Amino acid sequence: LRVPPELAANEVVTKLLGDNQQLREALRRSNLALRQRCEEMEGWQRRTREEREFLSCRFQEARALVERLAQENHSLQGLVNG
Amino acid sequence: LRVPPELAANEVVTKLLGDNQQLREALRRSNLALRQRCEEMEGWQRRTREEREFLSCRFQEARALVERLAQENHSLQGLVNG
Amino acid sequence: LLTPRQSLPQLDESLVEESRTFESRLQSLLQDTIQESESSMEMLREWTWLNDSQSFSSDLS
Amino acid sequence: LLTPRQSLPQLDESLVEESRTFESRLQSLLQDTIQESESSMEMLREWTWLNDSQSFSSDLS
Repeated sequence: LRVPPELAANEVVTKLLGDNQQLREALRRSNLALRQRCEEMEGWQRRTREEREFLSCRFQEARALVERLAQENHSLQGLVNG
Repeated sequence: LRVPPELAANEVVTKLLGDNQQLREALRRSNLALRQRCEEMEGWQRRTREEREFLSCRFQEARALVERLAQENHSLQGLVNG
Repeated sequence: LLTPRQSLPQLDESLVEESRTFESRLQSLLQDTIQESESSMEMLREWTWLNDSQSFSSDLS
Repeated sequence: LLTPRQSLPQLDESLVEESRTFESRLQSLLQDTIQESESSMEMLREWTWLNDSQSFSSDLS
């Protein structure tokens, strides 16, 4: 589709061409922004999964240790108090 | 700016108007999507701040408890072994 | 800006398509991330053992 | 679709403006969230006390 020469200077046509160009640029920029956020989010999702796994292991260890120490203390107290 | 009647059926003008409409809709939808993600993200940010504060307190308590139990354990062992 | 003498730019259908794709990709990514983080936090919210053992230890002090 | 008999739709400048606003708002929100979460994780990475006390307790067993 070509703009015929007699329409080239037409105010309506010029306005529409300009508007469409601006809209197109805005949409292109918006797409780029969305893509970048997707990528950041994916990287972060990967990292937090690893962190959570680490954290969850340490928490279980802490719990087990607390329970073991409490149990040992209980036994020792029994020995001390006869 | 009005489309003069003699251009109303013009192929170029019709095409430009159609494109304009589509681009506008796409950008509007994209803006809406961006706004919704912003809102979700804000809500989530608030929640994770609270979670982290809770987690950080429990974490410090766990550490203090482990250290206290280990210390008590050490003292009791001293008593038991003379 | 294109001068009207040139060909009309194609309405890049792919531009509109692309925007839909990224919109829904970001939406589901964010949903997944939020859900994962909340269900893992759920698990870390179980701290009753901390209080149990805390009162236990205080026997001594 | 607008029929060409109608007025030309105004190029809603605010539509283009709005897209810029939301783009940068989302960008900084995500950056902040990532940074906050990573610096708090940093703190929770300190678990040496766990090993210290673990070896301490094993005296008994």
